[in-house]
Amino acid sequence: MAKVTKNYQLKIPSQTDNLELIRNFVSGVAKKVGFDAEESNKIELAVDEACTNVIKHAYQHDTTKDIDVAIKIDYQKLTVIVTDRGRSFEFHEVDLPDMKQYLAELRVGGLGIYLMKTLMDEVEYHSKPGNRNEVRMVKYLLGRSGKEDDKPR
Amino acid sequence: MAKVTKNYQLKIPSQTDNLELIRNFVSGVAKKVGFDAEESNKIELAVDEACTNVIKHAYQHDTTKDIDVAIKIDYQKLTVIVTDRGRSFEFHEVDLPDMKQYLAELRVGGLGIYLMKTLMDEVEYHSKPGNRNEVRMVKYLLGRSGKEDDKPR
Amino acid sequence: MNGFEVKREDRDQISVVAVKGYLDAHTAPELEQMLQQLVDEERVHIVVNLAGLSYISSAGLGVFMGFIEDIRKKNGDIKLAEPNEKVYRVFDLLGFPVLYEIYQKEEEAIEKYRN
Amino acid sequence: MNGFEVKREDRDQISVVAVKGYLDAHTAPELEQMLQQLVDEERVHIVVNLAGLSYISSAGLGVFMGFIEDIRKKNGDIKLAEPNEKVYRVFDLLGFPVLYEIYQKEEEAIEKYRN
Ligand SMILES: Nc1ncnc2c1ncn2[C@@H]1O[C@H](COP(=O)(O)OP(=O)(O)O)[C@@H](O)[C@H]1O
Ligand SMILES: Nc1ncnc2c1ncn2[C@@H]1O[C@H](COP(=O)(O)OP(=O)(O)O)[C@@H](O)[C@H]1O
Repeated sequence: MAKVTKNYQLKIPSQTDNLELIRNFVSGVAKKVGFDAEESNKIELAVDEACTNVIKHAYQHDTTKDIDVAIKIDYQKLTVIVTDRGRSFEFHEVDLPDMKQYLAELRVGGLGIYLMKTLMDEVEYHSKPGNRNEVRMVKYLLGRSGKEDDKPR
Repeated sequence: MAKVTKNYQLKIPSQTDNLELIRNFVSGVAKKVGFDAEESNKIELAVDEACTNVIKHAYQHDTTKDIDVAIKIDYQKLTVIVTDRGRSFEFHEVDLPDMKQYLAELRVGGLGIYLMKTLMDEVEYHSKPGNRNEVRMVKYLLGRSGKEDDKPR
Repeated sequence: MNGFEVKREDRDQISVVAVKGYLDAHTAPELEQMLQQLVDEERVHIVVNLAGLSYISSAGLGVFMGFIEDIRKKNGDIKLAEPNEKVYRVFDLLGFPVLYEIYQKEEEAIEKYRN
Repeated sequence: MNGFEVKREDRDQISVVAVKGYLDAHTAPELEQMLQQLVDEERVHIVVNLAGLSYISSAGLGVFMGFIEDIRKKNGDIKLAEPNEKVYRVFDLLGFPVLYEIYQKEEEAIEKYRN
Protein backbone atom coordinates (compact mmCIF):
# COMPACT_ATOMS: atom_id res chain seq x y z
CA MET A 1 0.00 0.00 0.00
CA ALA A 2 1.16 3.54 -0.75
CA LYS A 3 3.13 5.27 2.00
CA VAL A 4 2.92 8.79 0.60
CA THR A 5 0.47 10.50 -1.72
CA LYS A 6 0.69 9.14 -5.24
CA ASN A 7 -1.00 10.62 -8.27
CA TYR A 8 -2.12 8.87 -11.41
CA GLN A 9 -3.61 10.79 -14.30
CA LEU A 10 -5.25 9.88 -17.56
CA LYS A 11 -6.34 12.38 -20.22
CA ILE A 12 -8.39 10.91 -23.01
CA PRO A 13 -10.75 11.99 -25.82
CA SER A 14 -14.43 12.10 -24.85
CA GLN A 15 -15.64 9.04 -26.75
CA THR A 16 -17.63 6.08 -25.51
CA ASP A 17 -15.11 3.74 -27.13
CA ASN A 18 -12.54 5.06 -24.65
CA LEU A 19 -14.54 3.96 -21.61
CA GLU A 20 -12.78 0.62 -21.64
CA LEU A 21 -9.35 2.29 -21.45
CA ILE A 22 -10.59 4.38 -18.55
CA ARG A 23 -11.94 1.32 -16.73
CA ASN A 24 -8.70 -0.60 -17.21
CA PHE A 25 -6.71 2.35 -15.88
CA VAL A 26 -8.92 2.78 -12.83
CA SER A 27 -9.22 -0.87 -11.88
CA GLY A 28 -5.50 -1.33 -12.51
CA VAL A 29 -4.60 1.42 -10.05
CA ALA A 30 -7.22 0.28 -7.52
CA LYS A 31 -5.93 -3.31 -7.47
CA LYS A 32 -2.32 -2.15 -7.37
CA VAL A 33 -2.88 -0.14 -4.20
CA GLY A 34 -4.65 -2.96 -2.40
CA PHE A 35 -8.37 -2.98 -3.17
CA ASP A 36 -9.75 -6.47 -3.70
CA ALA A 37 -11.55 -7.43 -6.91
CA GLU A 38 -15.00 -6.60 -5.57
CA GLU A 39 -14.02 -3.11 -4.39
CA SER A 40 -12.03 -2.44 -7.57
CA ASN A 41 -15.09 -3.39 -9.61
CA LYS A 42 -17.15 -0.83 -7.70
CA ILE A 43 -14.66 1.96 -8.30
CA GLU A 44 -14.40 0.97 -11.97
CA LEU A 45 -18.18 1.12 -12.43
CA ALA A 46 -18.55 4.43 -10.56
CA VAL A 47 -15.90 6.05 -12.77
CA ASP A 48 -17.48 4.61 -15.91
CA GLU A 49 -20.79 6.20 -14.88
CA ALA A 50 -19.13 9.56 -14.21
CA CYS A 51 -17.31 9.51 -17.55
CA THR A 52 -20.36 8.31 -19.47
CA ASN A 53 -22.20 11.33 -18.06
CA VAL A 54 -19.42 13.66 -19.17
CA ILE A 55 -19.49 12.21 -22.69
CA LYS A 56 -23.29 12.33 -22.94
CA HIS A 57 -24.31 15.38 -20.92
CA ALA A 58 -21.33 17.68 -20.34
CA TYR A 59 -19.89 17.35 -23.87
CA GLN A 60 -23.00 16.06 -25.63
CA HIS A 61 -20.96 13.64 -27.73
CA ASP A 62 -18.48 16.25 -28.96
CA THR A 63 -15.53 13.89 -29.37
CA THR A 64 -12.98 16.69 -29.83
CA LYS A 65 -13.14 17.31 -26.06
CA ASP A 66 -11.04 15.62 -23.40
CA ILE A 67 -11.83 13.92 -20.12
CA ASP A 68 -9.34 13.99 -17.26
CA VAL A 69 -9.35 11.16 -14.78
CA ALA A 70 -7.03 11.71 -11.82
CA ILE A 71 -6.51 9.23 -9.01
CA LYS A 72 -4.90 10.24 -5.76
CA ILE A 73 -3.79 7.60 -3.29
CA ASP A 74 -2.94 8.49 0.26
CA TYR A 75 -2.69 6.56 3.49
CA GLN A 76 -6.21 5.35 3.81
CA LYS A 77 -8.09 6.32 0.71
CA LEU A 78 -8.40 6.50 -3.04
CA THR A 79 -9.82 9.70 -4.56
CA VAL A 80 -10.87 9.82 -8.21
CA ILE A 81 -11.48 13.18 -9.83
CA VAL A 82 -13.18 13.26 -13.23
CA THR A 83 -12.84 16.69 -14.82
CA ASP A 84 -14.58 18.12 -17.86
CA ARG A 85 -14.74 21.56 -19.48
CA GLY A 86 -18.26 21.25 -20.79
CA ARG A 87 -21.77 22.01 -19.54
CA SER A 88 -22.25 22.07 -15.83
CA PHE A 89 -25.41 21.00 -14.00
CA GLU A 90 -27.07 21.24 -10.61
CA PHE A 91 -25.85 18.06 -9.02
CA HIS A 92 -27.91 18.51 -5.85
CA GLU A 93 -31.12 19.07 -7.76
CA VAL A 94 -30.98 15.72 -9.53
CA ASP A 95 -33.70 13.44 -8.16
CA LEU A 96 -32.26 10.12 -7.11
CA PRO A 97 -34.54 7.19 -7.88
CA ASP A 98 -36.27 5.16 -5.21
CA MET A 99 -35.41 1.78 -6.67
CA LYS A 100 -38.60 0.02 -5.59
CA GLN A 101 -40.69 2.61 -7.36
CA TYR A 102 -38.25 2.79 -10.29
CA LEU A 103 -38.57 -0.93 -10.94
CA ALA A 104 -42.33 -0.99 -10.37
CA GLU A 105 -42.81 1.80 -12.89
CA LEU A 106 -40.40 0.24 -15.39
CA ARG A 107 -38.46 3.46 -15.71
CA VAL A 108 -35.47 3.86 -18.02
CA GLY A 109 -32.17 5.71 -17.39
CA GLY A 110 -31.31 7.98 -14.54
CA LEU A 111 -29.27 5.37 -12.63
CA GLY A 112 -25.77 6.82 -13.10
CA ILE A 113 -25.51 9.18 -10.16
CA TYR A 114 -27.43 6.79 -7.92
CA LEU A 115 -24.90 4.07 -8.75
CA MET A 116 -21.95 6.37 -8.12
CA LYS A 117 -23.32 7.22 -4.68
CA THR A 118 -24.10 3.61 -3.93
CA LEU A 119 -20.70 2.33 -4.99
CA MET A 120 -18.42 4.97 -3.46
CA ASP A 121 -17.99 6.26 0.08
CA GLU A 122 -18.19 9.94 -0.92
CA VAL A 123 -19.34 11.67 -4.12
CA GLU A 124 -19.17 15.43 -4.74
CA TYR A 125 -19.64 17.61 -7.80
CA HIS A 126 -18.09 21.05 -8.21
CA SER A 127 -18.29 23.61 -10.95
CA LYS A 128 -15.00 25.51 -10.83
CA PRO A 129 -13.86 28.84 -12.24
CA GLY A 130 -12.70 28.59 -15.84
CA ASN A 131 -15.51 26.32 -16.93
CA ARG A 132 -14.11 23.25 -15.21
CA ASN A 133 -16.46 20.75 -13.63
CA GLU A 134 -15.31 17.92 -11.48
CA VAL A 135 -16.81 14.83 -9.93
CA ARG A 136 -14.78 13.83 -6.89
CA MET A 137 -15.32 10.35 -5.47
CA VAL A 138 -13.65 8.70 -2.50
CA LYS A 139 -13.26 5.06 -1.50
CA TYR A 140 -11.56 4.13 1.78
CA LEU A 141 -8.96 1.42 1.74
CA LEU A 142 -9.38 0.06 5.24
CA GLY A 143 -12.89 -1.03 6.08
CA ARG A 144 -15.73 1.28 5.30
CA SER A 145 -14.97 4.23 7.57
CA GLY A 146 -18.03 3.85 9.75
CA LYS A 147 -20.50 3.34 6.94
CA GLU A 148 -22.92 0.56 7.76
CA ASP A 149 -24.26 -0.16 4.32
CA ASP A 150 -23.95 0.65 0.64
CA LYS A 151 -26.93 2.97 0.33
CA PRO A 152 -26.40 6.52 -0.87
CA ARG A 153 -26.70 9.17 1.81
CA MET B 1 -9.13 4.47 -37.45
CA ALA B 2 -8.78 8.00 -36.16
CA LYS B 3 -9.79 10.73 -38.61
CA VAL B 4 -8.28 13.66 -36.72
CA THR B 5 -5.43 13.95 -34.25
CA LYS B 6 -6.29 12.34 -30.94
CA ASN B 7 -4.23 12.63 -27.78
CA TYR B 8 -3.99 10.17 -24.92
CA GLN B 9 -1.93 10.96 -21.86
CA LEU B 10 -0.88 9.04 -18.79
CA LYS B 11 1.06 10.54 -15.87
CA ILE B 12 2.26 8.04 -13.35
CA PRO B 13 4.78 7.70 -10.48
CA SER B 14 8.22 6.46 -11.52
CA GLN B 15 8.06 2.96 -10.07
CA THR B 16 8.72 -0.36 -11.73
CA ASP B 17 5.44 -1.68 -10.35
CA ASN B 18 3.68 0.85 -12.57
CA LEU B 19 5.16 -0.55 -15.77
CA GLU B 20 2.19 -2.89 -16.13
CA LEU B 21 -0.28 0.01 -16.03
CA ILE B 22 1.78 1.80 -18.66
CA ARG B 23 1.85 -1.28 -20.88
CA ASN B 24 -1.92 -1.80 -20.57
CA PHE B 25 -2.52 1.83 -21.46
CA VAL B 26 -0.23 1.76 -24.48
CA SER B 27 -1.41 -1.56 -25.90
CA GLY B 28 -5.02 -0.57 -25.23
CA VAL B 29 -4.67 2.59 -27.30
CA ALA B 30 -2.66 0.84 -30.02
CA LYS B 31 -5.26 -1.91 -30.49
CA LYS B 32 -8.10 0.59 -30.36
CA VAL B 33 -6.70 2.60 -33.25
CA GLY B 34 -6.16 -0.42 -35.45
CA PHE B 35 -2.78 -2.03 -34.78
CA ASP B 36 -2.92 -5.81 -34.74
CA ALA B 37 -1.75 -7.80 -31.73
CA GLU B 38 1.79 -8.27 -33.05
CA GLU B 39 2.30 -4.56 -33.74
CA SER B 40 0.68 -3.55 -30.44
CA ASN B 41 3.04 -5.90 -28.63
CA LYS B 42 5.99 -4.17 -30.25
CA ILE B 43 4.82 -0.70 -29.23
CA GLU B 44 4.09 -1.97 -25.71
CA LEU B 45 7.60 -3.40 -25.34
CA ALA B 46 9.31 -0.31 -26.78
CA VAL B 47 7.46 1.94 -24.32
CA ASP B 48 8.25 -0.40 -21.42
CA GLU B 49 11.95 -0.16 -22.32
CA ALA B 50 11.79 3.64 -22.53
CA CYS B 51 10.01 3.91 -19.16
CA THR B 52 12.28 1.35 -17.49
CA ASN B 53 15.22 3.53 -18.56
CA VAL B 54 13.56 6.62 -17.09
CA ILE B 55 12.96 4.83 -13.78
CA LYS B 56 16.50 3.39 -13.62
CA HIS B 57 18.68 5.99 -15.26
CA ALA B 58 16.90 9.35 -15.47
CA TYR B 59 15.34 9.18 -11.98
CA GLN B 60 17.65 6.54 -10.46
CA HIS B 61 14.75 4.89 -8.66
CA ASP B 62 13.47 8.09 -7.03
CA THR B 63 9.82 7.08 -6.85
CA THR B 64 8.60 10.57 -5.96
CA LYS B 65 9.10 11.56 -9.63
CA ASP B 66 6.56 11.19 -12.42
CA ILE B 67 6.70 9.77 -15.92
CA ASP B 68 4.53 11.20 -18.68
CA VAL B 69 3.46 8.94 -21.49
CA ALA B 70 1.64 10.74 -24.30
CA ILE B 71 0.24 9.05 -27.37
CA LYS B 72 -0.72 11.02 -30.44
CA ILE B 73 -2.74 9.40 -33.18
CA ASP B 74 -3.03 11.01 -36.57
CA TYR B 75 -3.93 9.79 -40.00
CA GLN B 76 -1.21 7.30 -40.56
CA LYS B 77 0.80 7.04 -37.41
CA LEU B 78 1.06 6.60 -33.69
CA THR B 79 3.59 8.74 -31.82
CA VAL B 80 4.51 7.96 -28.21
CA ILE B 81 6.37 10.56 -26.20
CA VAL B 82 7.86 9.52 -22.87
CA THR B 83 8.88 12.56 -20.85
CA ASP B 84 10.97 12.77 -17.69
CA ARG B 85 12.46 15.60 -15.64
CA GLY B 86 15.52 13.74 -14.47
CA ARG B 87 19.07 13.18 -15.71
CA SER B 88 19.63 13.51 -19.41
CA PHE B 89 22.13 11.52 -21.44
CA GLU B 90 23.85 11.51 -24.80
CA PHE B 91 21.50 9.31 -26.76
CA HIS B 92 23.66 9.30 -29.89
CA GLU B 93 26.76 8.26 -28.00
CA VAL B 94 25.25 5.06 -26.68
CA ASP B 95 26.86 2.09 -28.42
CA LEU B 96 24.23 -0.21 -29.84
CA PRO B 97 25.13 -3.87 -29.52
CA ASP B 98 25.99 -6.08 -32.46
CA MET B 99 23.80 -8.99 -31.41
CA LYS B 100 26.07 -11.72 -32.78
CA GLN B 101 28.97 -10.41 -30.75
CA TYR B 102 26.71 -9.67 -27.78
CA LEU B 103 25.50 -13.25 -27.60
CA ALA B 104 28.94 -14.74 -28.28
CA GLU B 105 30.44 -12.70 -25.43
CA LEU B 106 27.51 -13.48 -23.09
CA ARG B 107 27.03 -9.81 -22.31
CA VAL B 108 24.38 -8.56 -19.90
CA GLY B 109 22.11 -5.48 -20.19
CA GLY B 110 22.30 -2.69 -22.74
CA LEU B 111 19.45 -4.01 -24.91
CA GLY B 112 16.80 -1.36 -24.17
CA ILE B 113 17.61 1.26 -26.75
CA TYR B 114 18.47 -1.40 -29.31
CA LEU B 115 15.04 -2.94 -28.79
CA MET B 116 13.25 0.40 -29.03
CA LYS B 117 14.96 1.07 -32.38
CA THR B 118 14.25 -2.43 -33.61
CA LEU B 119 10.59 -2.36 -32.63
CA MET B 120 9.59 1.15 -33.73
CA ASP B 121 9.83 2.94 -37.07
CA GLU B 122 11.45 6.06 -35.61
CA VAL B 123 13.12 6.77 -32.26
CA GLU B 124 14.45 10.15 -31.16
CA TYR B 125 15.66 11.55 -27.87
CA HIS B 126 15.63 15.25 -26.98
CA SER B 127 16.75 17.15 -23.92
CA LYS B 128 14.51 20.20 -23.71
CA PRO B 129 14.75 23.50 -21.85
CA GLY B 130 13.49 23.28 -18.27
CA ASN B 131 15.13 19.94 -17.57
CA ARG B 132 12.67 17.94 -19.65
CA ASN B 133 13.86 14.94 -21.59
CA GLU B 134 11.73 13.10 -24.06
CA VAL B 135 11.91 9.91 -26.02
CA ARG B 136 9.73 10.19 -29.11
CA MET B 137 8.86 7.02 -30.98
CA VAL B 138 6.75 6.55 -34.08
CA LYS B 139 4.98 3.55 -35.53
CA TYR B 140 3.14 3.80 -38.85
CA LEU B 141 -0.31 2.35 -39.09
CA LEU B 142 -0.33 1.40 -42.74
CA GLY B 143 2.51 -0.84 -43.81
CA ARG B 144 6.02 0.02 -42.85
CA SER B 145 6.52 3.30 -44.73
CA GLY B 146 9.30 2.07 -46.98
CA LYS B 147 11.29 0.23 -44.34
CA GLU B 148 12.46 -3.14 -45.60
CA ASP B 149 13.29 -4.79 -42.32
CA ASP B 150 13.20 -4.46 -38.57
CA LYS B 151 16.84 -3.57 -38.00
CA PRO B 152 17.71 -0.31 -36.25
CA ARG B 153 19.19 2.32 -38.49
CA MET C 1 -9.97 -4.91 -25.70
CA ASN C 2 -12.37 -7.80 -25.82
CA GLY C 3 -15.12 -5.68 -27.39
CA PHE C 4 -18.68 -6.83 -27.53
CA GLU C 5 -20.56 -9.48 -29.44
CA VAL C 6 -24.20 -10.38 -29.59
CA LYS C 7 -25.54 -13.53 -31.23
CA ARG C 8 -29.06 -14.78 -31.67
CA GLU C 9 -30.38 -18.31 -31.88
CA ASP C 10 -34.06 -19.12 -32.36
CA ARG C 11 -35.46 -22.23 -30.70
CA ASP C 12 -39.14 -22.75 -31.48
CA GLN C 13 -40.88 -19.65 -30.20
CA ILE C 14 -37.97 -18.74 -27.94
CA SER C 15 -35.02 -16.55 -28.97
CA VAL C 16 -31.76 -16.91 -27.10
CA VAL C 17 -29.51 -13.86 -27.29
CA ALA C 18 -25.93 -14.54 -26.20
CA VAL C 19 -23.82 -11.52 -25.29
CA LYS C 20 -20.05 -11.45 -24.90
CA GLY C 21 -17.53 -8.84 -23.74
CA TYR C 22 -18.55 -5.61 -22.06
CA LEU C 23 -21.89 -3.87 -22.17
CA ASP C 24 -21.38 -0.14 -21.64
CA ALA C 25 -22.48 3.13 -23.24
CA HIS C 26 -20.42 2.23 -26.30
CA THR C 27 -21.80 -1.25 -26.93
CA ALA C 28 -25.35 -0.96 -25.55
CA PRO C 29 -26.74 0.18 -28.95
CA GLU C 30 -25.77 -3.19 -30.45
CA LEU C 31 -27.88 -5.09 -27.95
CA GLU C 32 -30.65 -2.54 -28.40
CA GLN C 33 -30.72 -3.20 -32.13
CA MET C 34 -30.90 -6.92 -31.56
CA LEU C 35 -33.83 -6.63 -29.15
CA GLN C 36 -35.58 -4.17 -31.47
CA GLN C 37 -35.20 -6.66 -34.29
CA LEU C 38 -36.80 -9.40 -32.18
CA VAL C 39 -39.69 -7.15 -31.18
CA ASP C 40 -40.19 -6.20 -34.82
CA GLU C 41 -40.44 -9.87 -35.67
CA GLU C 42 -42.90 -10.38 -32.78
CA ARG C 43 -40.45 -12.77 -31.17
CA VAL C 44 -40.96 -11.73 -27.57
CA HIS C 45 -39.94 -14.86 -25.64
CA ILE C 46 -36.38 -13.87 -25.03
CA VAL C 47 -33.58 -15.39 -23.00
CA VAL C 48 -30.43 -13.31 -22.72
CA ASN C 49 -27.44 -15.51 -21.96
CA LEU C 50 -24.92 -13.38 -20.06
CA ALA C 51 -22.27 -16.08 -19.64
CA GLY C 52 -19.72 -14.28 -21.82
CA LEU C 53 -20.39 -10.86 -20.33
CA SER C 54 -17.47 -9.48 -18.33
CA TYR C 55 -18.91 -6.09 -17.45
CA ILE C 56 -22.13 -4.12 -17.38
CA SER C 57 -22.81 -0.45 -16.62
CA SER C 58 -26.10 1.41 -16.27
CA ALA C 59 -26.12 1.94 -20.04
CA GLY C 60 -26.37 -1.83 -20.40
CA LEU C 61 -29.08 -2.12 -17.75
CA GLY C 62 -30.97 0.60 -19.60
CA VAL C 63 -31.33 -1.64 -22.64
CA PHE C 64 -33.30 -4.19 -20.65
CA MET C 65 -35.45 -1.48 -19.03
CA GLY C 66 -36.08 0.05 -22.44
CA PHE C 67 -37.78 -3.07 -23.79
CA ILE C 68 -39.35 -4.84 -20.85
CA GLU C 69 -42.60 -2.86 -20.77
CA ASP C 70 -43.32 -3.29 -24.46
CA ILE C 71 -42.36 -6.96 -24.44
CA ARG C 72 -44.49 -7.79 -21.41
CA LYS C 73 -47.46 -6.00 -22.94
CA LYS C 74 -47.08 -8.42 -25.82
CA ASN C 75 -47.14 -11.30 -23.32
CA GLY C 76 -43.45 -11.88 -23.76
CA ASP C 77 -40.56 -11.61 -21.35
CA ILE C 78 -36.84 -11.06 -21.07
CA LYS C 79 -35.33 -13.73 -18.86
CA LEU C 80 -31.67 -13.55 -17.95
CA ALA C 81 -29.29 -16.49 -17.63
CA GLU C 82 -25.78 -17.34 -16.49
CA PRO C 83 -24.44 -13.97 -15.33
CA ASN C 84 -20.99 -14.18 -13.75
CA GLU C 85 -20.58 -12.96 -10.20
CA LYS C 86 -19.34 -9.49 -11.16
CA VAL C 87 -22.26 -8.85 -13.49
CA TYR C 88 -24.83 -10.39 -11.13
CA ARG C 89 -23.66 -8.06 -8.37
CA VAL C 90 -24.60 -5.02 -10.44
CA PHE C 91 -28.08 -6.37 -11.16
CA ASP C 92 -28.45 -7.25 -7.51
CA LEU C 93 -27.24 -3.89 -6.23
CA LEU C 94 -30.12 -2.18 -8.02
CA GLY C 95 -32.78 -4.73 -7.16
CA PHE C 96 -33.18 -6.01 -10.72
CA PRO C 97 -33.85 -9.60 -9.61
CA VAL C 98 -37.29 -8.36 -8.46
CA LEU C 99 -38.14 -7.46 -12.02
CA TYR C 100 -36.21 -9.98 -14.10
CA GLU C 101 -36.00 -13.72 -13.63
CA ILE C 102 -32.32 -14.62 -13.51
CA TYR C 103 -31.30 -18.27 -13.97
CA GLN C 104 -28.04 -20.04 -13.42
CA LYS C 105 -28.50 -22.08 -16.59
CA GLU C 106 -29.88 -21.05 -19.97
CA GLU C 107 -31.86 -24.29 -20.11
CA GLU C 108 -33.77 -23.39 -16.95
CA ALA C 109 -34.86 -20.10 -18.49
CA ILE C 110 -35.97 -21.88 -21.66
CA GLU C 111 -37.86 -24.48 -19.64
CA LYS C 112 -39.76 -21.71 -17.85
CA TYR C 113 -41.22 -20.57 -21.15
CA ARG C 114 -42.19 -24.12 -22.08
CA ASN C 115 -44.05 -24.86 -18.84
CA MET D 1 -2.75 -7.27 -12.72
CA ASN D 2 -1.68 -10.89 -13.06
CA GLY D 3 1.64 -10.26 -11.28
CA PHE D 4 4.46 -12.73 -11.38
CA GLU D 5 5.06 -16.14 -9.87
CA VAL D 6 8.04 -18.42 -9.94
CA LYS D 7 7.95 -22.02 -8.75
CA ARG D 8 10.64 -24.62 -8.56
CA GLU D 9 10.45 -28.38 -8.83
CA ASP D 10 13.49 -30.64 -8.54
CA ARG D 11 13.56 -33.81 -10.61
CA ASP D 12 16.71 -35.88 -9.99
CA GLN D 13 19.58 -33.59 -10.91
CA ILE D 14 17.33 -31.31 -12.97
CA SER D 15 15.46 -28.28 -11.60
CA VAL D 16 12.39 -27.06 -13.42
CA VAL D 17 11.56 -23.41 -12.80
CA ALA D 18 8.04 -22.46 -13.88
CA VAL D 19 7.34 -18.76 -14.35
CA LYS D 20 3.94 -17.14 -14.62
CA GLY D 21 2.69 -13.61 -15.37
CA TYR D 22 4.97 -10.89 -16.66
CA LEU D 23 8.73 -10.66 -16.41
CA ASP D 24 9.76 -7.01 -16.45
CA ALA D 25 12.04 -4.68 -14.48
CA HIS D 26 9.71 -5.07 -11.51
CA THR D 27 9.56 -8.85 -11.37
CA ALA D 28 12.97 -9.82 -12.80
CA PRO D 29 14.60 -9.78 -9.31
CA GLU D 30 12.32 -12.65 -8.23
CA LEU D 31 13.56 -14.90 -11.01
CA GLU D 32 17.10 -13.73 -10.32
CA GLN D 33 16.80 -14.84 -6.71
CA MET D 34 15.49 -18.22 -7.73
CA LEU D 35 18.34 -18.82 -10.16
CA GLN D 36 20.89 -17.57 -7.61
CA GLN D 37 19.46 -20.04 -5.10
CA LEU D 38 19.88 -22.90 -7.59
CA VAL D 39 23.46 -21.89 -8.37
CA ASP D 40 24.23 -21.67 -4.65
CA GLU D 41 22.94 -25.24 -4.28
CA GLU D 42 25.06 -26.30 -7.27
CA ARG D 43 21.91 -27.30 -9.10
CA VAL D 44 22.90 -26.10 -12.56
CA HIS D 45 20.78 -28.31 -14.83
CA ILE D 46 17.93 -25.91 -15.21
CA VAL D 47 14.79 -25.89 -17.35
CA VAL D 48 12.74 -22.70 -17.28
CA ASN D 49 9.14 -23.41 -18.25
CA LEU D 50 7.75 -20.23 -19.80
CA ALA D 51 4.23 -21.55 -20.49
CA GLY D 52 2.57 -19.18 -18.03
CA LEU D 53 4.59 -16.16 -19.10
CA SER D 54 2.52 -13.49 -20.83
CA TYR D 55 5.23 -10.88 -21.31
CA ILE D 56 8.99 -10.38 -21.20
CA SER D 57 11.09 -7.22 -21.50
CA SER D 58 14.86 -6.79 -21.70
CA ALA D 59 14.99 -6.80 -17.91
CA GLY D 60 13.70 -10.38 -18.03
CA LEU D 61 16.13 -11.39 -20.77
CA GLY D 62 18.89 -9.90 -18.63
CA VAL D 63 18.25 -12.47 -15.91
CA PHE D 64 19.10 -15.33 -18.27
CA MET D 65 22.17 -13.52 -19.58
CA GLY D 66 23.27 -12.81 -16.03
CA PHE D 67 23.55 -16.49 -15.12
CA ILE D 68 24.35 -18.37 -18.30
CA GLU D 69 28.14 -17.86 -18.22
CA ASP D 70 28.52 -19.00 -14.63
CA ILE D 71 26.16 -21.94 -15.09
CA ARG D 72 27.87 -23.17 -18.26
CA LYS D 73 31.28 -22.93 -16.60
CA LYS D 74 29.89 -25.33 -14.02
CA ASN D 75 28.85 -27.67 -16.87
CA GLY D 76 25.23 -26.77 -16.42
CA ASP D 77 22.74 -25.05 -18.71
CA ILE D 78 19.55 -23.03 -18.80
CA LYS D 79 17.15 -24.58 -21.30
CA LEU D 80 13.91 -22.82 -22.08
CA ALA D 81 10.57 -24.50 -22.71
CA GLU D 82 7.04 -23.72 -23.85
CA PRO D 83 7.19 -19.96 -24.55
CA ASN D 84 4.00 -18.59 -26.06
CA GLU D 85 4.23 -16.87 -29.43
CA LYS D 86 4.44 -13.35 -27.99
CA VAL D 87 7.32 -14.23 -25.67
CA TYR D 88 9.11 -16.35 -28.27
CA ARG D 89 9.06 -13.43 -30.69
CA VAL D 90 11.07 -11.30 -28.26
CA PHE D 91 13.70 -14.02 -27.81
CA ASP D 92 13.80 -14.51 -31.55
CA LEU D 93 14.07 -10.81 -32.36
CA LEU D 94 17.34 -10.63 -30.43
CA GLY D 95 18.78 -13.91 -31.68
CA PHE D 96 18.53 -15.67 -28.32
CA PRO D 97 17.73 -19.06 -29.90
CA VAL D 98 21.40 -19.18 -30.97
CA LEU D 99 22.47 -19.15 -27.34
CA TYR D 100 19.61 -20.92 -25.56
CA GLU D 101 17.94 -24.17 -26.48
CA ILE D 102 14.21 -23.51 -26.63
CA TYR D 103 11.81 -26.45 -26.60
CA GLN D 104 8.13 -26.69 -27.29
CA LYS D 105 7.64 -29.11 -24.41
CA GLU D 106 9.20 -29.16 -20.97
CA GLU D 107 9.71 -32.92 -21.28
CA GLU D 108 11.92 -32.46 -24.35
CA ALA D 109 14.19 -30.10 -22.44
CA ILE D 110 14.41 -32.56 -19.54
CA GLU D 111 15.16 -35.44 -21.93
CA LYS D 112 18.05 -33.45 -23.41
CA TYR D 113 19.77 -33.40 -20.02
CA ARG D 114 19.21 -37.13 -19.55
CA ASN D 115 20.71 -38.18 -22.89
N1 LIG E 1 -21.48 15.38 -16.03
C1 LIG E 1 -22.70 15.90 -16.24
N2 LIG E 1 -22.83 17.06 -16.88
C2 LIG E 1 -24.05 17.58 -17.10
N3 LIG E 1 -25.20 17.02 -16.69
C3 LIG E 1 -25.14 15.85 -16.05
C4 LIG E 1 -23.90 15.24 -15.79
N4 LIG E 1 -24.14 14.11 -15.11
C5 LIG E 1 -25.46 14.02 -14.96
N5 LIG E 1 -26.09 15.06 -15.51
C6 LIG E 1 -27.55 15.31 -15.48
O1 LIG E 1 -28.09 14.52 -14.41
C7 LIG E 1 -29.06 13.60 -14.91
C8 LIG E 1 -29.00 12.29 -14.15
O2 LIG E 1 -27.80 11.62 -14.46
P1 LIG E 1 -27.68 10.05 -14.29
O3 LIG E 1 -28.16 9.70 -12.93
O4 LIG E 1 -26.29 9.65 -14.59
O5 LIG E 1 -28.66 9.40 -15.33
P2 LIG E 1 -28.72 9.50 -16.93
O6 LIG E 1 -27.39 9.91 -17.41
O7 LIG E 1 -29.09 8.12 -17.35
O8 LIG E 1 -29.79 10.49 -17.24
C9 LIG E 1 -28.76 13.49 -16.39
O9 LIG E 1 -29.89 13.15 -17.14
C10 LIG E 1 -28.24 14.87 -16.73
O10 LIG E 1 -29.31 15.75 -16.96
N1 LIG F 1 16.22 7.75 -20.02
C1 LIG F 1 17.54 7.70 -19.78
N2 LIG F 1 18.11 8.63 -19.00
C2 LIG F 1 19.41 8.60 -18.75
N3 LIG F 1 20.24 7.67 -19.26
C3 LIG F 1 19.75 6.72 -20.04
C4 LIG F 1 18.37 6.69 -20.35
N4 LIG F 1 18.15 5.64 -21.16
C5 LIG F 1 19.34 5.06 -21.36
N5 LIG F 1 20.30 5.69 -20.71
C6 LIG F 1 21.76 5.34 -20.75
O1 LIG F 1 21.98 4.55 -21.92
C7 LIG F 1 22.49 3.26 -21.56
C8 LIG F 1 21.92 2.18 -22.49
O2 LIG F 1 20.54 2.01 -22.22
P1 LIG F 1 19.82 0.64 -22.61
O3 LIG F 1 20.17 0.31 -24.02
O4 LIG F 1 18.38 0.79 -22.34
O5 LIG F 1 20.45 -0.47 -21.69
P2 LIG F 1 20.49 -0.60 -20.09
O6 LIG F 1 19.43 0.26 -19.54
O7 LIG F 1 20.29 -2.05 -19.87
O8 LIG F 1 21.88 -0.15 -19.70
C9 LIG F 1 22.12 3.08 -20.10
O9 LIG F 1 23.01 2.23 -19.43
C10 LIG F 1 22.19 4.50 -19.58
O10 LIG F 1 23.51 4.86 -19.26
